[in-house]
Amino acid sequence: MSAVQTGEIITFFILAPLAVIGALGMVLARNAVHSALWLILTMLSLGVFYIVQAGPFIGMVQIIVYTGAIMMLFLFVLMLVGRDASDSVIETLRGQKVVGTLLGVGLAGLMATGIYQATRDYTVVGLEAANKDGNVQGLAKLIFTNYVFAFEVTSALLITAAVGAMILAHQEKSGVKAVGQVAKMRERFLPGNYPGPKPGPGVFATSNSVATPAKLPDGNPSQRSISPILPTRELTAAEKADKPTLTGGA
Amino acid sequence: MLSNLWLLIAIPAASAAVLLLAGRKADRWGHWLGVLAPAASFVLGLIAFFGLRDLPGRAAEQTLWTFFKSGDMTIDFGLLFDPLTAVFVLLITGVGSLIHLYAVGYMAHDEGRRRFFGYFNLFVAAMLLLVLGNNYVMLYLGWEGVGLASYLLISFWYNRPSAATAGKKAFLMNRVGDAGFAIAIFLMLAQLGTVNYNQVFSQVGALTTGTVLVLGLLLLLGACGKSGQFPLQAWLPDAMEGPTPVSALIHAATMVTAGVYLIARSNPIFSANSTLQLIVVSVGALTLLMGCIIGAAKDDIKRVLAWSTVSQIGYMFLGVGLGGGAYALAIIHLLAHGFFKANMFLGAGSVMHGMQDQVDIRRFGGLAKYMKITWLTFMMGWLAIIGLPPLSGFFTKEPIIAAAFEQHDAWKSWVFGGAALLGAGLTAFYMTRLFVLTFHGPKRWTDGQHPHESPAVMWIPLVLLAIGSVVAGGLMASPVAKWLEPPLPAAPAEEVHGVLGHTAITVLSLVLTVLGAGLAWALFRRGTALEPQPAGPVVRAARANLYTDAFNEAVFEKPGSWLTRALVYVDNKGIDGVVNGLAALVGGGSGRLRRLQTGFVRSYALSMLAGGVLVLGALLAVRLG
Amino acid sequence: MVKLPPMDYAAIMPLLILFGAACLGVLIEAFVPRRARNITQLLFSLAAVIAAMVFVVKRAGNVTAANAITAGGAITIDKAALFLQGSLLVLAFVSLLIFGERTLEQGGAFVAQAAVTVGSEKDKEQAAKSLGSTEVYPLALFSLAGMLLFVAANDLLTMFVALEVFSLPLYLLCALARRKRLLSQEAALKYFLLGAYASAFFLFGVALVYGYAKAVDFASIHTAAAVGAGNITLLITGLGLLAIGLLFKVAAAPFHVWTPDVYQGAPTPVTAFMAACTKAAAFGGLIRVLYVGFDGLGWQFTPVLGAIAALTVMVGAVLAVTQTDLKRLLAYSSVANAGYLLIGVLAGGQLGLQSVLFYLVAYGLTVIAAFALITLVRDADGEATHLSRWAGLGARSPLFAGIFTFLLLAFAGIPLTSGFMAKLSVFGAAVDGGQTWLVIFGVISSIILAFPYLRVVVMMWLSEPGESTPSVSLPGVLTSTALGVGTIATLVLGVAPGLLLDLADKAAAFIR
Amino acid sequence: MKYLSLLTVVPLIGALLVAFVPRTKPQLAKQLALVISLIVFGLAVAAWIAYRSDSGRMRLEESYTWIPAWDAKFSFAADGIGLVMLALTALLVPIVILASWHDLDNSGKRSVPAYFALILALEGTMIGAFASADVLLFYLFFEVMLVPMYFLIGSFSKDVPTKQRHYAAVKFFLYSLVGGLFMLAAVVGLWVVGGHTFDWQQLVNADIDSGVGRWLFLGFFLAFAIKAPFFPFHTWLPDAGGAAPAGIAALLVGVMDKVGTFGILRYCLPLFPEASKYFAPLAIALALVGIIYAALLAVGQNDLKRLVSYTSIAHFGFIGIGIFVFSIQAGSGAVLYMINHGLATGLLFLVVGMFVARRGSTHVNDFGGAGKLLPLLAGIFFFAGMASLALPGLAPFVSEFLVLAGTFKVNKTVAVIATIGIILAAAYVLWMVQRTTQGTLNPALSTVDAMKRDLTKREMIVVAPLIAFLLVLGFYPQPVLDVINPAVEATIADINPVQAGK
Amino acid sequence: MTPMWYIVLAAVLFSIGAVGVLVRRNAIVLFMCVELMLNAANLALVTFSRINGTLDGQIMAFFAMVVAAAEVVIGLAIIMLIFRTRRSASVDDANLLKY
Repeated sequence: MSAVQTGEIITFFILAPLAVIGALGMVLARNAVHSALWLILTMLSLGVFYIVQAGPFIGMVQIIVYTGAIMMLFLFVLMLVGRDASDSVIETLRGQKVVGTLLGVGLAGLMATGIYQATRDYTVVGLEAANKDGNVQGLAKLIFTNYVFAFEVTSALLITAAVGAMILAHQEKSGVKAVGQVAKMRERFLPGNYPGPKPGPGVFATSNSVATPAKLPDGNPSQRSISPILPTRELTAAEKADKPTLTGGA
Repeated sequence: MLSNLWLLIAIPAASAAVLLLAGRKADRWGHWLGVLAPAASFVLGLIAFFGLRDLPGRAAEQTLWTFFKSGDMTIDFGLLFDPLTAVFVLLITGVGSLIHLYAVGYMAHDEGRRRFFGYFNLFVAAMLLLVLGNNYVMLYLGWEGVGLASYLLISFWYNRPSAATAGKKAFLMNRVGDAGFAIAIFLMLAQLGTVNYNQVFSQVGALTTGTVLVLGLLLLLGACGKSGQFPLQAWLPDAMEGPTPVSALIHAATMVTAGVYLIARSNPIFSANSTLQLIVVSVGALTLLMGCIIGAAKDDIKRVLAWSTVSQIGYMFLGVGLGGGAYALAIIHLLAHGFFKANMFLGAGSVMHGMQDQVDIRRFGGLAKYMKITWLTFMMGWLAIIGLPPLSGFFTKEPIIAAAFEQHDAWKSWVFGGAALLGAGLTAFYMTRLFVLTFHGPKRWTDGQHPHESPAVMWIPLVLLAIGSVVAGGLMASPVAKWLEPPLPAAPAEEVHGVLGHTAITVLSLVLTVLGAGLAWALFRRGTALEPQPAGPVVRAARANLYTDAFNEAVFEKPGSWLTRALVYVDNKGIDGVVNGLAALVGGGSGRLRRLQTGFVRSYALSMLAGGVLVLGALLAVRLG
Repeated sequence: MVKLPPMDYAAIMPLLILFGAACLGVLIEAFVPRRARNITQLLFSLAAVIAAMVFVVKRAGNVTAANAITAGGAITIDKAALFLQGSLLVLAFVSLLIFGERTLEQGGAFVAQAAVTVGSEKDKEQAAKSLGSTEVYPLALFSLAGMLLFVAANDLLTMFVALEVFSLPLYLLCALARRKRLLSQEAALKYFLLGAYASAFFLFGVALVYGYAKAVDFASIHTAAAVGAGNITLLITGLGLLAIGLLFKVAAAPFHVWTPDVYQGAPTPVTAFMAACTKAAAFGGLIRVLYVGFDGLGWQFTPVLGAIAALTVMVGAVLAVTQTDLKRLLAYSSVANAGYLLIGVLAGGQLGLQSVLFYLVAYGLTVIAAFALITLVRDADGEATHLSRWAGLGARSPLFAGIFTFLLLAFAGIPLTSGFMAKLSVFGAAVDGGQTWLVIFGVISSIILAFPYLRVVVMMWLSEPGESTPSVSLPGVLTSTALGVGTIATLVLGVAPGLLLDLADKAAAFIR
Repeated sequence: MKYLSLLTVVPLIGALLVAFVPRTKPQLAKQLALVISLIVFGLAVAAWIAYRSDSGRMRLEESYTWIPAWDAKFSFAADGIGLVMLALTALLVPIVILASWHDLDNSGKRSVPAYFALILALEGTMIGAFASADVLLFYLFFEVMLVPMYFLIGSFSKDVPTKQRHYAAVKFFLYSLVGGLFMLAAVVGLWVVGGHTFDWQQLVNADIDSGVGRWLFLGFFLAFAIKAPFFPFHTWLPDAGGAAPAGIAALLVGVMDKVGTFGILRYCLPLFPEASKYFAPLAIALALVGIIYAALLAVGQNDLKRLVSYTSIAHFGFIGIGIFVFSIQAGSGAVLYMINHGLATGLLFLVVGMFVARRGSTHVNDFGGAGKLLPLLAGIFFFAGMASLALPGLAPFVSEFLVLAGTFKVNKTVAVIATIGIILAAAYVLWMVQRTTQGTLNPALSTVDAMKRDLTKREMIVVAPLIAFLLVLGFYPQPVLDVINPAVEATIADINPVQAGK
Repeated sequence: MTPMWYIVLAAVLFSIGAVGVLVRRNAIVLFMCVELMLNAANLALVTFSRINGTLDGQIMAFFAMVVAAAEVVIGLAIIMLIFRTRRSASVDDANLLKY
C-alpha cells in the first residue's frame, strides 16, 4: 500500500477535481442549500480518499457522521432559516472579494509550494504495519491508551454542546396558571377596572376607521377602544371638523 | 572703633529694618530714627577716621565670617577701612545725614515718609557696605544694594507710571553694568582665585595684558552703569522721578560716584594697562561733553542738574583714567561735587517745595526775592560748580583739566585737555542759564503760586552744604591728596610738561568759564519763551538727549519686544505645537484606524487571513532567506 | 490486549474535579428547584474550584521531572503547568464571584431564557424580573477545566481538544447577557465564527507538524526539530498555522479583531472571565508550544513574533485612544497587554517565563476588578459603559471612582501597582534577552495608552457630574469580594511582588 | 532612629488619615494635615542633626528586603544633596498647607480632606524620591508623585477654567510619563548591564560599557529634563503652573521639579560618568537656551502664574549649567540653587496666590497699581521678585554666583551668555512688579473688597519663614554649603577622578 | 504520483474554505466554509498518517470530527438565536459592535 497504485491514481484524479469543484461550488453558489449540497460532494470525495488511504474506519465516519449527520443538521437549519435566503451579488465591503481571493491564492500558493517542496522526497511508510491487526483495532488501541484522556474530554464537548443547544433554543412555557371563573370575575370587578364591554372603534366618532378611538360620553376619546398595535391616528384639521350631515340634495 | 567696623553698616541697616517692619506705629518718630542712624554712623566714621591716622599701614581689615566657600573658592565677609574708604564713609554719612535732615521737612506731607526713610537708611547701609568691603564680592553686594535702594527711591511714588518706569529703567541699565562687573569678578576668581583687594592687586602683574584689558573693561562697564557714563547714561536723568532728596543723595552725591570709587579702588588694574586708561579717559571726556550739551538744552530743573552730574562724573572718570596723581584729583572732585551738587539739588527741591512741585525752569523766574536762603545757597553751589575761585570747584576741577593736558602724547593732551576745557565753559553756560532762569528775570509762574522759603529743617542743611561748597575745595585739595596715598598712587615724581603751561590752563579755563556764564546771563537775563524755540540740529539733538534714547529704543527695546512676541508665538505654536501635533497625530491615527474595525465579521476574518498569510510568508522568508 | 495507561490521579485530580463538577452542575440544573439553583450552583462551583486548588497546591509540593508526564503522555503537570493552573483557578474563583452577583439586578447579569426573542414582550418581562440562567456555572466550569487542560497538554491533539473545550462554553456564555442582548448575541456570533476559523488554522497546523514530526507530542516535535530530518519548511509552516490559532486566543494583532466587539457585547462577568482566564490559558499554551515543542526553532520565529508583538502593543494603544466605551477601551488595553506579554514570551529564558507568569496573574486580577467595577455603574438599562456617562463619578462615589482610578493606574503601569511590577519584569526580561527594540515599542505604546486611561480619570474626577451620570450601585458581598481581592492584589503585588515573583521563578521550568 | 523611612512614611500615613476625615469637617482635616507636616518638619530637623554626626558619602542608611528576585531593596540613604532637598520639602509643605488654608472655601464640591491628603501624599513621595538609595525605589517614588500632583493640578484651582485645568493636568501627566517610561526602559537596561541589581552603590561601582551607558544616560536624562524642565521639554510647566492652585504650584516648581535636577546629580552623573561627559555640551546648550529663551518668554506673559513658571524654567537653566560643567563650585551652586529657588519661587508663587485669591484673576492686566491697596503684600511680592532675580544679599545670589563663577572657570563663553540671563531676570521681575503693583491704580481693583484686605496673620506666618530663610541664607549660606560641598565633590569625583579634590 | 498530492489538495481546499469565509454573507454558508477547512485538515492528517505509517493522524481526524460536531451544534444554535431576532442570516447585518 505504501506505493501509490494505478487505481488510486485514477481515483484521485477523478475525485480530486470533484472535491475542488465541490468546494468552489459551495463558495460560489448563491443559494445556501446548493452550497450545502456542493459541500457534501466534497466531503464524500474526501471520504473515499480516506478509505483509499487505508483508513476505512475514518472514511466511513466521514461519510456517515460528517456527511450524513452534520451536513443534514446544516440543511435542517437552512430549511428553518428559509431556503430562499440567497446572498445578493453586490458586495457591501469594498475590495473584500478581490483581496480575499488574492489572499486565498497566496495562502494556497504558500502552503502548496511549501508543502510540496518540503515533502517531495519523503518516503511513504504506509499503514500496512499499523493496520496489521485491523484498522479499527489499531485506532481503538490508540484511543484507549495515548489519547484516552482527550477522548474522555470530548465528552465534555458534547455535554457543552447539548447544554448550549438547550439554553439557546429552549423556551420555557411561561407559567400561566389556570384561572377560575370566580377569580376572573373578581378581577373584572376590582375597583378601578372598567367592567363593561369595551366600546367598539368608531362609536360616536366622526370616522369609522378602526384606528379612530371611540368617544366616551364626556366626549373624550377612549384609548381602550382601539387595539394597542394600531398607531393612534393623528387627524388632520379637516378630518376633525364636524362634517355636515348628509341631507338630501347635496 | 576700627575693630567694630560692622557697626557702621549695621546701624543704618537696623534702622531701615525697624522702619520698614514696624508699621504705622512708627510713623510718628520714624523719620527721626532715620536721621539719627546715618548721623550715628557719621560719628563712628569720624572716630574711625581719626583712629586710622595712628594705625601702621593706615588700614584696618577684618573678616566677619566666611560668606561662602566651595572647593578652592572662599569668599569672606570682610571689611576694610583705609583712607579711600574713610573719605567715602565721611562723605556718605556726613552729606547723607544732612540730606536726611532736609528730607524730614521735604517729605513732611507725604504719607510714605516712614517708608522713605527706611529706603534711605537702607541705601546708606548698602553704600557703606560698598565702600567698606575688603573684596570685590562685598563691593558687588553693596553695589547691588544701592541699586536696589535707588530703584525703590526712584519709583517711590510707584503709582506714577513715569516713576515706576524710571525706576525700572535705572535698575535694568544698572544691571547691564552689573553683569559686566560680575563677569569681571568671575574672571578674577578664575585667573587669580581670589577677590580680596590686596591679593588681587598683588597678582595683577602676573596677568597677561589682554586679561588685564578685559578685566578693566568689564569693571569699567560696571562703573559706567552705576555712574551714568556713556553708553549707560540714559537712566540717570530719568531717575529724577524720585523725591528730590534722593536725587541729591543718591543720584548726585554718593551712589553715582560709586563707579569712580570702583576705578579708583582698582587703580592697580587700570594703571597696569595704558589702552585701558585711554578708554576710561575717552569715556570720561565724551560723557562730560555730552552731559554739558544736553544739560544746556533741558528745561526741567532736576534734569539739568542730572545731566550736570553726568558731566561732572565725566570729569572724575577723566581723572581716574589719567592715572597717577589724577586718581586723587578725581576723588577730591568727587567730594567737592558731593557738597555742591547735593546743595543744588536740595536747593532745587526747596524751589519745588515752594512752587508746588513745579520743575520747569521756564515757569520760574525772580525767585531770588521770595526764597533768599535758597537763592544764596544755590548761588554758592552754582559758583562752585562753574569753578570760580576760590570756591571748591576751582580747586578740584582745574587740576583735572591741567592733568588732562599733561600727557606724554601731544594729541592726547589736546583732545582730552581740550574737551575738559570746553566742558568747563559749557558748564558755566548751562549752570548760569539754570540759575538765571530760576532766580532772576521776570516771573513766569503759573497761576496760584505763592513761593515761600522752606522751613528751617530744610534750610539748615542747605546752609551747611553751601558752606561746604564754598570751602571744601580749598581746604581739602592738597591734604586729601596726600591722605589718599596709598591706597591711591602718588603723583609721579618727574613732572610731565604738557602742551600748555599750568598758568595758561588756569587762565584759559577761567576765561572760558566767564565767557560761558556771561553768554548765558546775556541770553536768559530776560527769561525765556515757554514754547519750544526753533533750534538748530545741535540743540534739537541735545533736547533729544543726543538721540541716545532713540538709539536704545530702536536697537534694544523694539527688537526685544518683537523678539519676545515672536518667541511667545514660537513656544505656543512651535514647541508646544510639535507636542500637540504628535498627540493629534496619534489621536487622528487612532480615529482612522478605528474605522478599520468595521463591525463586519468578514472584515475581521480578512484581517486574520491577511495576518496569517503574512506570518506564513515571513516565516518562510526567514526560513529561506 | 489494550491496557489503560497509568494515570497519576493526584496530578490530574484538579481536572477531574472540575469536569466532574461541571457535569454535576448540569444535573443540579435539572433537579434543584429554580429559586435555590443560583446559590447552589455558585457554592458548588466555588467549592469545586477550591477543591481543585487544594489538589494543585498539594501537587506543587512533590512534582518532579519523573512524575510530570502522565495519562499516556497526554498531559504534563510540571511546575509551570501547576502555576498556570493555580493562577487560572484563583482568577476563575474571583470571576465566579461576579457571576453570582444578584444584588445589583434581580437575577444577575445573565438572561433567564436566551431563546426568547429580543425585544418581544416576554423579553421585556424577563429582563425586568426573571431569575437568571444558572447554566452559566457548569459552562464556566467546563471552560475552566478546558483551560487547565490546555496549559497542561503535552501533545497537540489534547491541546486542540482542550482549546475547543474551553472555547465552546465561552461562545455560549457570550450570548447570555440580560441587557443589550442584541449586542451580546452579535458578540457570540462573531466570537464563534472567528474562533472556529482560527481553530481550523490550528488544526491544519497540527496536521503539518504531524506530517513532519510523525507524532504530535512536544517531546517528539522537539526531537524532530532538533534532528532537523527532512525539510524543516513543513514544520515552520505548521508552526505558523498553529501560531495563528494561538495568537487569536491571546488577542495579538492582527488576530485581535474580535476582542473589542466580544468584550463589549459579552456579559461583563464573562468579559472579566475571558480577559483574565482566557488570556492566561492562551499564553500558557503559547509558551508551552514555543518553549517545549519549538524552542529549537527560536531564531526562526522570534523576528516574526517580535513584529507581531510590536504591532500588537501599538495597535492596542493607538486604538484605545479614541474609544468611548469603557469595556471596549479595556478590550484594546487587553490587546496591548497581550503585546507586552508577547514581549515577555520573546524574552525567553527563565526570566522571560517568570515575567510572563507573573504578568498573567497580576493583569488578570486587576482586569477582573476593573470589570467588576464596571458592573456597578448602572442606570435603568443596565450598565452604563459609555465614557461620557462616567463624568463626575468621583464626586458621586469617591470610593469606587478611587478604586477604578487605581486600577487604571495599574494598567498604565504606575508604580505601587502590580501593573508596574509586571511591566518592569517583562521589560527587564526582554532587555536581558536582547529584545531591547521591543522594549522601546513597549514604552512608546505605554505612553500612548496612558492617554485613554487619563481620559477616564479626567471624566471621573475633573468633570462635573451631569444629569445623566448614573449612580454607582452598592455591590453585594460577592462583587465586593471580587473587587476587593482584585484591588488588594493589585496593590500588594505592586508593593511587595517578591513572593509571587519567587513563585513564578520557581515555576518557570517546563518538562518535556 | 530610622529618619529617612520615617520621613517618607509619616506623610503617607498622614495622607491616609486626612483622607478619611469626613468631608463635613474640613477644619479638622486642615489642622491634622498641618500637624502632620509639622511633625515631618521636626523629623527633618532631627535628621539634619543626625546627618551631621554620621559620616561617609551616603549617610543615615537603612535597608529592608523588598524584591529579592530582582535585588531591589527598600534602601534609604542621603548624601548632602538629598538631605538638603528633603529638608526643603519638609519646610515648604507646612507653609504651603497653611497658605492653602482657604483655597477651597466656597468652592462647594471640592473635598477639603482630599486636597490636604493629596498634598501630604505628594510630600511623602517627594521625600521618598530624595531619600531612596535604590534605583527602583527612586523610580517608584518618581512616578507615583505624578498621581497626587495630577489631581492637585486638575481639580482644585477655583480661578482657572475647568478645561484649562484638565488640559494642564493631562499634559503634565503625559509629559512626565513619557520621560518616566523612557527612564523605565533605562532602569531596566541598567539592571541588566549592572549585574541584575537595583542597588545604587553597586551600580555606581558596576562597569558599564560606554556605548550602552550613553543610551541609558539618555533615558534617565530625558525623564529628568522633562521633570526639571529643560528647554525644549518645558511647555508643560507654564500650563501646569498656571492651572494649579498657587500653593501647589509652589510645591511643583519649588520641590517636585527639583527631583529632575536631583536625579541628574544622583543618577546620571555617578552612574554614567562617560556619557555625562559626552552629553554635557548638549545639556549645557539646552540649559543656556533655556535661560535666555524662558526669560524672554516670561517678559511676554500676561498670566502671573505662567510668568512665574517661565522664570523657573530660566532658573533651571542655571541649575542645569551648574550641574553639567562639572566644577565643584558650579555643582555646589546648582544644589544650593535648587534650595534657594525652592524658597524664592515658592514665596513668589504663594504671594501671587494671595493676589489671585483676592482678585479672582491671574491676568496681569486685572491688576495695576495694586500696591496702593495692599502695600505690605506688594512689598513682599517685590521682595520675592528680588529673590527671584538673585539680588545680592538674598539667598539665590550666592547660588547663582557659585554657578556662574564655577562655570566661568571651565567655560567662559557659557558663563558670559548665562550672565545675560541675569539682566533678563531683572527685566521680567521688574516688568511683572510694575504691571501688577505699580503705576496708576486700576479702577476695577477698588471695587473688589478683598483687594482692600492687606496681609492677614495667617499669610504673615506663611511668608515669614521664607523671607527669613532667604535673608539668612543670603548672608550666611555656609551651613548649608557645608552639607552640600562634600556630596558634590564626591559626585564630581565620580565624573572626573582626576579633578577630585580641586 | 506521491501521496503528497493529497496534501496539496488539502491545502487548496483549505484555502478555498478560508476565502469562502471572507466572501459569503450567509452565516450558515460561512460556517460551512469553516467545515471545509476542517475537512481539508482532516485530509492532511489522514494522508500524513499514511505517509508516516502511524495511526495518530487518523485518530486526530476522528477527534476533529467529534469536535466539529460539537462546534456545529453550538454554532448553529447561535446562528438560530440571532436569526430569530433579526430574521436574517447575513453576518453583515450583525454589526452593532464596531469602531
